[in-house]
Amino acid sequence: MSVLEMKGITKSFGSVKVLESVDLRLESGEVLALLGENGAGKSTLMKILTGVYSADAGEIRLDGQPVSIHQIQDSRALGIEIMHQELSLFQNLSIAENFLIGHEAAYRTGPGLIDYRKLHRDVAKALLRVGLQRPTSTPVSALGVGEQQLVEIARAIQSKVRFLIMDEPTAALTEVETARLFDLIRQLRADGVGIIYISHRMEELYQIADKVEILRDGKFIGTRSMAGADERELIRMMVGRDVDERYPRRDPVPGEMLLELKGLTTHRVRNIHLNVRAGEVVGLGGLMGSGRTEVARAIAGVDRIRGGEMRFRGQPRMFRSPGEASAAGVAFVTEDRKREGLILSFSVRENLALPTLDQRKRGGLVHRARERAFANDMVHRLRIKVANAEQAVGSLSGGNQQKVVLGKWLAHNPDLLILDEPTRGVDVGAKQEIYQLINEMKAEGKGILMISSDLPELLGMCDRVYVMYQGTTQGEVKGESLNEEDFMTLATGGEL
Amino acid sequence: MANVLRRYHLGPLIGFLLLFIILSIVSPQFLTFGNLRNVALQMSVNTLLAVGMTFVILTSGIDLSVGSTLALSSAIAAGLMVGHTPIWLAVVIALVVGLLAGLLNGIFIAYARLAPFIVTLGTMTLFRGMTEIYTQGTPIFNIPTGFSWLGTAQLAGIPVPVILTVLILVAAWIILHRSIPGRRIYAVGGNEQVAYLAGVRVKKYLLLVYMVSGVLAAVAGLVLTSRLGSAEPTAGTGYELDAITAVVLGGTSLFGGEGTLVGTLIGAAILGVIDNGLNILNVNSFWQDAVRGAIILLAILLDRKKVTR
Amino acid sequence: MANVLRRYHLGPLIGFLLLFIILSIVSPQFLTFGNLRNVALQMSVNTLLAVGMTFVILTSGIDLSVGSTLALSSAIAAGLMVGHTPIWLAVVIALVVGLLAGLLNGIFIAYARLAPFIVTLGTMTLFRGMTEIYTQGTPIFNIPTGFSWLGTAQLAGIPVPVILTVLILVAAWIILHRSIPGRRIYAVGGNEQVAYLAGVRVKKYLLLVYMVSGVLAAVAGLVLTSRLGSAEPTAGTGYELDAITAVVLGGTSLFGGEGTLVGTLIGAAILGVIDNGLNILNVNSFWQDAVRGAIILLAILLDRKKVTR
Amino acid sequence: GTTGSNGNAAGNSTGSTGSGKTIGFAVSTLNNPFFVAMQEGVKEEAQSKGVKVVIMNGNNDPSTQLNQVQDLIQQKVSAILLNPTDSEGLAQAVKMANAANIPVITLDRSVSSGQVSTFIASDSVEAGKMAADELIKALGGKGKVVELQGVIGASSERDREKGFDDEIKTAPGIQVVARQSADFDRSKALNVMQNLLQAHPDIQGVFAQNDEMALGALKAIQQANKSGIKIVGIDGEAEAINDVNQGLMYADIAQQPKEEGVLGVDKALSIIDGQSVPATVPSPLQLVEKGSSFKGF
Ligand SMILES: Nc1ncnc2c1ncn2[C@@H]1O[C@H](COP(=O)(O)OP(=O)(O)OP(=O)(O)O)[C@@H](O)[C@H]1O
Ligand SMILES: Nc1ncnc2c1ncn2[C@@H]1O[C@H](COP(=O)(O)OP(=O)(O)OP(=O)(O)O)[C@@H](O)[C@H]1O
Ligand SMILES: [Mg+2]
Ligand SMILES: [Mg+2]
Repeated sequence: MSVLEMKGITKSFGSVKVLESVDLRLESGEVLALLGENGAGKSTLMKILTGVYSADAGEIRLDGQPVSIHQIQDSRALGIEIMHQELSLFQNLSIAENFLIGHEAAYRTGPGLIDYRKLHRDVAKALLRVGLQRPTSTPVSALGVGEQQLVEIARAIQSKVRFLIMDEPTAALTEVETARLFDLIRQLRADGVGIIYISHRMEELYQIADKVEILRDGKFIGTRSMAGADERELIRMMVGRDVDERYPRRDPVPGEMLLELKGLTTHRVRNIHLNVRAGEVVGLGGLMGSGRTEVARAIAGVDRIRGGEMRFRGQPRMFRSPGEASAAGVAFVTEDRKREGLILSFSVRENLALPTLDQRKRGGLVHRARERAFANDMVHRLRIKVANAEQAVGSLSGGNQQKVVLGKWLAHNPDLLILDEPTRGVDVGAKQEIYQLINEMKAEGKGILMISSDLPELLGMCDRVYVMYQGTTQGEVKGESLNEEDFMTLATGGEL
Repeated sequence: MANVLRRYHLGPLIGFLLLFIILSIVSPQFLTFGNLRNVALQMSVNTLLAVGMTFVILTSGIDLSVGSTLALSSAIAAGLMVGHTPIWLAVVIALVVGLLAGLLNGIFIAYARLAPFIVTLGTMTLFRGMTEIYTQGTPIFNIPTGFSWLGTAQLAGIPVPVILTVLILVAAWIILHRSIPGRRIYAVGGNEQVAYLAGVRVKKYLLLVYMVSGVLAAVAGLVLTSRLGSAEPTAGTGYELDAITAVVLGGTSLFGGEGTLVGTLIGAAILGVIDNGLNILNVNSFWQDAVRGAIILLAILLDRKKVTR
Repeated sequence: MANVLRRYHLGPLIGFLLLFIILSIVSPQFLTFGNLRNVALQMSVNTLLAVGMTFVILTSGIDLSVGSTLALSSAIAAGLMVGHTPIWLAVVIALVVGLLAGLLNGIFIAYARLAPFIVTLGTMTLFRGMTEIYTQGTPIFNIPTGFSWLGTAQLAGIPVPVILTVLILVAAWIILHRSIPGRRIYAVGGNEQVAYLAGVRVKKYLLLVYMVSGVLAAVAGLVLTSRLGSAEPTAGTGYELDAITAVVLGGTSLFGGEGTLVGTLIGAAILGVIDNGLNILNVNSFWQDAVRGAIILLAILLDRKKVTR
Repeated sequence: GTTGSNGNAAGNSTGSTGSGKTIGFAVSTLNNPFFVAMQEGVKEEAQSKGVKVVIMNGNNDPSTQLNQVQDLIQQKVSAILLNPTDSEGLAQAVKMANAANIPVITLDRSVSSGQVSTFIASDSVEAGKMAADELIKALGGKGKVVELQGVIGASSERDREKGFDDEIKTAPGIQVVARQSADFDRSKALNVMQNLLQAHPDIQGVFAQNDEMALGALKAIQQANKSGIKIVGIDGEAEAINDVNQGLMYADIAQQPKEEGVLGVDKALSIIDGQSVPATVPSPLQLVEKGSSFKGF
């Protein structure tokens, strides 16, 4: 039975104070949820706990004794493991080698050589625990985002860990994997591991957390026992105001047929049937790896269509590049913001302006004043938490980065908006704002195709949902059957 | 803070100013109009190459073939002029040769998706070989005197190559820092995948930057040929390294997406001033390389900032 | 499929085999034991440099200073031997010089966080200058004959430099592909930030790869000096480009994290065979560069795959 | 150190008036012992005559050298000793010096236009011719030879090749079986020669366009355990002279670079003093064969 405590932690980046005298207390065998808006300082606090950053002030105690954690090796020596919010896998290495780096001691043989046999055996076991069926020598670059998330989970729990920090582990996971993860967490808790769990999905906290600690603007707001905590109160503590109605779905006013896929086939998906009308929000769901992203990529001209038919506004059309799709009025908000959504060396303004440069030109030149005004407006509209629009996008918190990705496509004012995991890592307040935006677009008569692994969100926001199973559309849930049971039946290969 | 430093190129600028001040103090000849005009003139060829190189490096590419492109295009121009082709036509043909050289690089890199380093290393050797074949290893001289205007005339006391370089710098600056294609070039360099998904025609821009680099190499070749009054088969050997050095000294990242033309100009100026200074101070030849290397290391230490790479 | 191609280096290998077969057909002298032994011997210096360069490039770095390090360390060794220092001691001192040269690069790159390209460009010039000062621009000859064993002797018909190169290749292969430090080098090259978060001491490994490169440059210098029987102040000029070419031809990405030593060996072999073939076919000197450039371009076209860069 | 004192020296003398005149020496490269020796001659003679000399190394690049001559003109030196990197490219530099009324003396190689006060050199075409004569003599007018070329396009490469090729044709029994470039570089010559020995195991003679390559070729021949192959080089490097005397090389066509440097300073002082000098001052080539007492540089 041990207690890990952080006391009076303060941290600034340059002149920006990110944490101000924050406390935290974690006991063995409990799950502590850390709740806060995007940019509240959750990840920063965890990085301080694990020695990635050093605090400007404050101390860390283990069982009452001050400990010094100044580098990653220090926290690891104390048995503290972390799964970072941003995927931290080596794309150039295999799954097994990703397990090796950072845990070499266990696989050392002879003078610094690697015991590959033991490594692959252990890794195979760990993958089994999280339910990932992939050979251990698979290069990570060949894995989908969700699968990578599973690899990270498996990696974090493999070693003898006393305290485990999970920074948004479920952001890219669907129900099935999330349920399996929660089983794992319960098992670890029973084994006496203390767990800090960060997530923006409120309902998860009720399922898994014992206690919750709330941060706002880098300040400690309070802790509550999860049992019996009032969701409205938690949200108010977190955002400082009331946030109503979780899923503010509006009734659709379906208009013109925008998009029709008839038997669409690419190298990863086959025989896709779906359609989207103006003025409705259509969902695309399914388990991880069922091919949802691939369908979106095919529509948006990223992947080549190999068979079947696609009609856009009634005309047969296939886009040969994202540029062509965007010119025709299709916007594609990608799921992996680091790899596909943001140029990290660009400022927030430059990222926001990228797909719509042609809308603000003077001659061939960028109309700078209009671009600035546009960027400020977008920052304001999406409540992106930045000092100003010139800030480098790489220094934003995860959720705020996601808003920038969304913002750059909203500006495009498309007829058809494809959203792949648009609220991944976004806090409740901001989610509401995104939902409002979706509804506004819907009211303006746009068609929206939304992919989400957050099932309540998908069912709550969409007028109807296509469900995918193993690379094809298995069926559609709408009206009466727009519920979890029917969805899961289709998603696992059953028929309605 | 780091941002301010970067925005105003304080790192490279401090290095340059320090060098400048030291030279002004230790050598009475350094800070004279005539000498500074010389430095500017001598910098012009490298600056022209470095401007093109900046475009390329911003896309995370590299162009090792500029020295050979320079030699090939100017040899052809000189050969034509000696063969009584009108000067203007020979100049245009040289520019077209530069453009085609860049196009070849660009096709390999943008469409065949091959690594810029190795592609341009191959074309560097290929173009050099073509120059050797064309010239049969002999310099081409007796170029019509009319052509010497470009390299040797002055307007209002300023050498024509310097004026030309400044004009090209300004045009390139507007394109890179103020125009839409410029922004897209930065985007391609920042993250090709993201740029592509945002509708940027990545291949087109990759092609473009190598063509810019090729044309500017031809311009540099014409200036050099006009200054020398002859075209040498070995002209431009090793110039690619000087151009890259100027770009990187100016703070542009070899990994693309970050850097400015002002930085490149400062980088080229540092190199120009080092060479001029070593000469007018009459530093022992055996010591020059060591001193030059040490100054480059000092200059980048002054510009110490988070990984440029 | 692409994976298989990459795993077994089919791209570069096909290029190499094609060259090999063509040369065997067009030249009766090519496919003789004596000639192949020559090719292996002549490849050894570049292969040694390319092995070190592979370590560096895997971390997404580059080492332009190897040619100068080679010259400096061998000039010092030769100078000492001529001054009656025991051969073994001179050899050890040369290796230490190489190590220190690498250490200097490594400190600038790992600790001062400066861009490898520009750092090693600076030290390339610096070390060359130091060599010029040390030798006063004149070759050092009359090296004790005992030292010639390293470069000219044969064991069982195989030249000692070839045996040495093979031994070093095997050792380097074990380190890179089978050992923990090797995997960490790949990790650093794949993503420095992630490596850091995983607890890899990034700086230590950056330092390490430049030291490996420096020491191997010294080994290459000793081999060259022993073969020539003299140390030249200009030795190794331009060798960095050959070494980088071998590495990149072998499929290693200049962006780090991807590549293998077997690829590097194939790359070095392609270069070695090109030079040998051009000589024994007595290709006209004016045409050699053009042919060499074209072959490099063809070789990479054969290895066409998704952006190596 | 050396750098500092040089800096001060240059800083103290403005213009070229007073007792100590300043002359400029623009040397094509110092990467080659030949030009290092020429520099030695210039330095030593200048010191003994009490003049200051500013030395600039053109690194074999015409435009670098053009820049350096401009810098010398800028410094208003009293005379310029120019060892041009290239005959055509540096004509422009000479014209600029002419315009600034600074006399130019060319060393070892001249320029194709512009006014040169005097040209001090040994003739590269002649050197090639002499090398050919030596090989013809060595082989008795019959046999296979190879030619190792310098940097393709360099003027010394062209001139030496021209002299050699024209002369070797006079011996119909001699066949030049290969011409390959080794860039004037010793280690390249070693490799190239090894390759050529594979292709032509029966060659009897080697003409190397400079001594560095001759020495590299010698190593290749020794390491192939061949004997009796006659090597002729050009330059007069001490190491090569030594090898000639030991019978390892057949002959060397020696130039006298140090002498050229000395002559250059002397003629420059004459011109500054208003004396007239001949348009060309020969620096004789020296044929070095076994047993000669000639000392190289
Ligand atoms: N390296 C950095 N440099 C500058 N500012 C930073 C840096 N890292 C984080 N910040 C800033 O610190 C604040 C807190 O960021 P942090 O990542 O801790 O938020 P978070 O609570 O984890 O948010 P999210 O829920 O979006 O992940 C943000 O305003 C962010 O912009
Ligand atoms: N580069 C790749 N190489 C091999 N397989 C891949 C690659 N990218 C994706 N896949 C596989 O293609 C299938 C569908 O892709 P993807 O995982 O993106 O679908 P998804 O339904 O959008 O799931 P996710 O929740 O991961 O976004 C998955 O099995 C995935 O592992
Ligand atoms: Mg976070
Ligand atoms: Mg997906």
